[in-house]
Amino acid sequence: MKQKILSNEEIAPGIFRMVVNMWKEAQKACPGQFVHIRCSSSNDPLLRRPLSIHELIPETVGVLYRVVGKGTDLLSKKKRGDVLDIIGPLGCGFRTKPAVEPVVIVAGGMGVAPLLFLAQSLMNVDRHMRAKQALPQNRLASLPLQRRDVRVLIGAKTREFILCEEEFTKLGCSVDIATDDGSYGQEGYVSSLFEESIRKKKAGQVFACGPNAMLREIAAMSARRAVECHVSLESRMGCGVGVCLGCVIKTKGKDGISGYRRVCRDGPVFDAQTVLWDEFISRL
Amino acid sequence: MKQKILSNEEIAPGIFRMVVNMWKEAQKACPGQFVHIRCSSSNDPLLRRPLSIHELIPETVGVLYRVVGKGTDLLSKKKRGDVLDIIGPLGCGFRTKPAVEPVVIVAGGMGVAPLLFLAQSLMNVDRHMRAKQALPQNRLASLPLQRRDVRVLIGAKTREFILCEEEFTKLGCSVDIATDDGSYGQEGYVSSLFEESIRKKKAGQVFACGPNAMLREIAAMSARRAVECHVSLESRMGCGVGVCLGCVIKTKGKDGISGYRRVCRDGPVFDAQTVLWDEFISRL
Amino acid sequence: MRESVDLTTNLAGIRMRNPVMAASGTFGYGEEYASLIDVKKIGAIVLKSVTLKPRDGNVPPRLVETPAGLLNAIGIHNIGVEALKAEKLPGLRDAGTPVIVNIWGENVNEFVKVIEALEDVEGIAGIEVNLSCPNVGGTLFAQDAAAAEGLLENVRKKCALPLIAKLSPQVTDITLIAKACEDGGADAISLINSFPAMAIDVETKRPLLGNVTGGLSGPAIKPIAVKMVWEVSKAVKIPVVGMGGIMSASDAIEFMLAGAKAVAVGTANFVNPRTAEEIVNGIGNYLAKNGFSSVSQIVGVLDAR
Amino acid sequence: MRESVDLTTNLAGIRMRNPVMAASGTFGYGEEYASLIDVKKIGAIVLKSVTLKPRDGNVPPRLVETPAGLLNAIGIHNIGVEALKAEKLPGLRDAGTPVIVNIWGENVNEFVKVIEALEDVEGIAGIEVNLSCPNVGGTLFAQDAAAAEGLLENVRKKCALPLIAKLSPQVTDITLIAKACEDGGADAISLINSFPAMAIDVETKRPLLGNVTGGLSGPAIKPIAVKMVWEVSKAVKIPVVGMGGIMSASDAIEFMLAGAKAVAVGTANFVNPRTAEEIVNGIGNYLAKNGFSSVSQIVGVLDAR
Ligand SMILES: Cc1cc2nc3c(=O)[nH]c(=O)nc-3n(C[C@H](O)[C@H](O)[C@H](O)COP(=O)(O)OP(=O)(O)OC[C@H]3O[C@@H](n4cnc5c(N)ncnc54)[C@H](O)[C@@H]3O)c2cc1C
Ligand SMILES: Cc1cc2nc3c(=O)[nH]c(=O)nc-3n(C[C@H](O)[C@H](O)[C@H](O)COP(=O)(O)OP(=O)(O)OC[C@H]3O[C@@H](n4cnc5c(N)ncnc54)[C@H](O)[C@@H]3O)c2cc1C
Ligand SMILES: Cc1cc2nc3c(=O)[nH]c(=O)nc-3n(C[C@H](O)[C@H](O)[C@H](O)COP(=O)(O)O)c2cc1C
Ligand SMILES: Cc1cc2nc3c(=O)[nH]c(=O)nc-3n(C[C@H](O)[C@H](O)[C@H](O)COP(=O)(O)O)c2cc1C
Ligand code: FES
Ligand code: FES
Repeated sequence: MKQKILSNEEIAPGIFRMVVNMWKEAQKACPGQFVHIRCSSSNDPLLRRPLSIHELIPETVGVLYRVVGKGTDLLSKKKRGDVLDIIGPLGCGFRTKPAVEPVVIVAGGMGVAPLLFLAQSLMNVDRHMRAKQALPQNRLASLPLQRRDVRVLIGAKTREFILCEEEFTKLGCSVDIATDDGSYGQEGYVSSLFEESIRKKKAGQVFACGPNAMLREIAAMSARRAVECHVSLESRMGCGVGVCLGCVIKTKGKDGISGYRRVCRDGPVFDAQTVLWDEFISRL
Repeated sequence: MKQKILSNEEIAPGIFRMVVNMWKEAQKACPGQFVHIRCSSSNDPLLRRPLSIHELIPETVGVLYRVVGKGTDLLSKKKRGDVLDIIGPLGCGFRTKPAVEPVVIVAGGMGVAPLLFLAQSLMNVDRHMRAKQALPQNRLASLPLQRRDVRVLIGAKTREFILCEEEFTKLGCSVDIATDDGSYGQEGYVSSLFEESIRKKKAGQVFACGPNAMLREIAAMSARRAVECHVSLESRMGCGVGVCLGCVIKTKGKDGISGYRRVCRDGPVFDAQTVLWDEFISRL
Repeated sequence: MRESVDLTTNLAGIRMRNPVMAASGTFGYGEEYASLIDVKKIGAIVLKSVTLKPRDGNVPPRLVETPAGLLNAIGIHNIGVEALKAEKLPGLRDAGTPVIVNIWGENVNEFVKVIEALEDVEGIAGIEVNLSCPNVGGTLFAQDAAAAEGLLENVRKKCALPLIAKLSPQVTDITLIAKACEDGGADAISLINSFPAMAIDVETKRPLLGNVTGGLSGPAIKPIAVKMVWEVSKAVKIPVVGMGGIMSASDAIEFMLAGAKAVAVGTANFVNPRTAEEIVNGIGNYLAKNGFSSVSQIVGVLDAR
Repeated sequence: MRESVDLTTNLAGIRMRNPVMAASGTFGYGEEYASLIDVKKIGAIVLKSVTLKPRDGNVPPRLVETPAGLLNAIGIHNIGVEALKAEKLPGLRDAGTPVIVNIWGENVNEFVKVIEALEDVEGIAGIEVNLSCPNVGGTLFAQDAAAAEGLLENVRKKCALPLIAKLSPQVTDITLIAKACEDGGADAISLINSFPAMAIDVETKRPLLGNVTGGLSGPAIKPIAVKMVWEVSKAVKIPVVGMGGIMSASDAIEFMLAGAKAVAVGTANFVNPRTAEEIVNGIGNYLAKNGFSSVSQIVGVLDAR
């Protein structure tokens, strides 16, 4: 579980992209899964930190993170060649359906992190199947892109925090941008972009990640149009593997019965209509 | 108290020499004093670590340390340009007398750390006086060396752990070496070198630093010949400034009354004859 | 040399390959960790506290990290004893390591009903009675010697399996509680459970836990736990299982020198799922290096003159 | 904006510039830190526990570092009350900050004699009664409500100064002890003292402290201390001084939200002698940022629904 860091660069103020050499465990990863990283060998900080898988390029895993506290601060100081203790991939990712179109991806701020991997995967639909069969690992990246209607909506505070636009475009996704201050793309929230988008054309599936308030809006809009929507949620984690029951959120099942589910193991991706948003947001 | 690291190099296996930019507080430092270094900004390790001042070169302080646990391990990973939180100089140093000769300096293993600064200072006797008066700070190093009879005896396990031989020689000290395995200099302990040395010529003052067992021997040999002997001792420290009473060792006064004295403030240098060696060593 | 060291431990009749257990609530039902580690290498698994009926547990957030510690308020979220019997215990029979069921109830009656429900169930090596959960209502048996003794007596009557009483550190004198449990019929004492504690978000001015208070575990509490194990192991004749902040073999050995016949690893599982396995190896190396042939030789040999 | 914030705190008659005190045993007599910091910026200094006769303290080693904690067994090493009066208190009159004398005795009689010796001595703003040193023999008053109340009553009779009772966390229910002290006549409660604990050197198989056991302080115990302050401040009417692991303004504010009218900084002084000063500034900034005009406005406002 010791993995070597290949690069760790600040790509926007306080935001880092780190690539680690990690393949044996990671090659079967699904978009929406996360890795659980030990940021220090001391007892403070004690726990691992969960970060979504941002990119899966043969032999390596990329993560995208913002420095918010001591764990991520320690991470940001790691250098190429340093070794990290990483567990994963963990959790259940986005449940994509091959034939449904268009796919709308909504990213708010750091929410872009798991969604690039999702887009990569959508555009190489059967990438994993093929990988398991014939193709040598190091040729996975060169798989041809699919032509799918994938629309990516990215929102952030200001222009400098709009991340991965180019990467999505290169994959063949259409990309629309909103910034709170209008410094780039449309002025306002990404949820307005989403509203417009589904008004114009009903989405097949929606995948979203970002601030909770945004996710709740996207969930509500999707519900109004009866579009399937999956969101990736965050919660404070202990074990990351499902044993401590520390990361739970309250959800309701299709049968209407509510109960706690584990973000680390039953999630982090949930069907947006099963999340009890009021309860979830008030408790954070 | 934030000081910038100028260099931090491994000079022997597991042994590092670190130089920090630190002058305002350090320029009045005396040999035998130490600095108290915070090795991590996290709560683990929590306490500062004491390291003797090894060299005082204008504008900078050098320390020499061995990696033994998590504090020194963290230190060893610091790089040029990193900033350290350092308090000091602290404690009472070696009480040198201007006219007494020869001065015998006995260093066992890492014990060499405070003793190089001592030799530098002995060879520039009135360095500090002059510094306070007229000389600009950046010319202190160029002060002429004194001609004094300073004999340095260095002992270590093997050749690679004999440190600073050249530095002492350059200062004009005579240097004799002993290694446990005979890989360099005389085979055996440095205390044998000392025994020979004082047999040949009674020392004026003796200054020693090293393992406790060695110090106790040097102290006993000095006592037998009624030579004044000062030793630099170690003990686990809390505050480093004399308030917590955590670092005490039992000593006896000239009046025969024994009591606890603080290694951090009353020491770390003690008159060897005041140390209750049995008690000191048994409690470590 | 390493081969000749005997790690087997008989804890009040529970025969373990080695003295390193997984602590209740930190190892689930073993299955989640099965992909990450070899469960067979661990001395025993203590399951998450089980209650008569399924329990939902406390309102989130349930965890806060603190300096060298973890504050939790799970609130005995569990599937209930019937589901445990139906869904978990059968699979655990092949775990290859003894399984200890940890039970909790709001009152004596509930404890007794849980133990009755477990009667004659196969694949249980022992019962741990949780007298000390800091995160739920009900009597805190571990804070009252008479209540503790009474509870143990009642459970004892219904239980032929080795019975371990798990204590709370939040007491004036833990030896009194331990002795009461011994008198009540416990075959072993395990300590410590997490320490009642809390943390506050200064920006929202609200507690960081949904349940307001929780239990502190992890390295932060280790020195407190070691002292209690030392005191209790001198006060009772039954064996002691030590836990609280064990992260390494050296930590585990501290507890054993202090008098623990076995140790349990809790929070450390989250930090490094291999901790227990690594500790087993580390203890073996320590024994070999120091010339011991059996792990029992270091139990309680602390030289505290 | 920052200027308009009122930090002054009246702690049971002790008028302080701000609510941040230096904890007993961690700040000496103020003189050692005088060269490193500006003592005037601190709300008050609590001196090292003083006893009737000088005390040598415990056999070294007296300190061990633990994860995010410090274990100490100083053993009330002090110069005795007469030397305190002759050598220290006169100089402290010019310290520019209130000086609180912390007293300890092996029994009620000794406590009373110390307080008598301090009668009419100038330059003392208040008395802290240490009911809770984990490192010495004698009665642990803080573990017995009746003993605590009796001690406070006896000291109260001889003492016209504000009287602070300092409690131990090693009790089943700290609110009972706090109430007993209030009934005994204490004007304030301070908590927590360090937590009884120990650490073992696995190589030598001996305790790492000369005294075998010691008291745990530092960030490790903060969540325990916050909870106790919260409980005690709800249980008594007199003000509470909170301490235990305070390293930063945010830590101090946690204690105040939980109900502490003032806070004390202990172990953190060793880590960073400027801690108390920095906390004073940090509290000021927090109040200004959050629109409070006076520090008293945040005391006990934790929203713990
Ligand atoms: C499944 C999952 C995937 C995530 N993916 C990403 C990602 O790709 N990029 C990214 O920048 N961030 C991501 N996060 C959030 C990230 O884990 C936190 O920002 C990080 O743990 C903060 O740690 P810290 O030590 O820097 O902050 P601190 O504030 O010091 O952390 C204190 C404690 O709070 C917890 N914590 C704080 N914020 C969060 C949070 N938002 N979610 C969960 N725990 C938190 C920490 O684990 C720690 O226990 C993800 C969270 C989850 C649950
Ligand atoms: C006045 C003084 C001057 C010193 N000068 C030097 C020097 O110039 N070069 C050098 O290599 N070492 C020196 N030492 C020893 C050095 O302080 C320790 O090696 C260091 O603190 C170990 O820290 P650690 O975290 O790496 O080890 P750990 O073993 O993790 O430390 C654990 C705890 O023990 C304490 N500790 C461990 N060993 C010692 C020790 N020998 N003395 C005091 N406390 C100890 C630490 O402070 C810490 O609290 C000096 C000690 C003192 C008291
Ligand atoms: C998340 C979590 C859940 C726990 N749940 C239980 C439980 O259900 N029953 C129990 O007896 N102890 C429970 N404990 C306590 C542990 O078994 C253990 O006694 C305590 O955490 C101290 O050990 P540690 O410091 O190694 O974690 C739990 C601890 C944690 C951290
Ligand atoms: C080295 C040391 C010495 C102490 N001496 C005393 C003392 O003499 N009297 C006392 O009442 N408390 C004493 N204490 C306890 C502190 O005042 C404080 O209550 C405790 O350390 C918790 O606070 P902290 O975590 O901020 O250190 C001492 C603490 C330490 C670390
Ligand atoms: S983090 Fe432990 S169950 Fe999810
Ligand atoms: S280290 Fe505190 S008195 Fe010496």
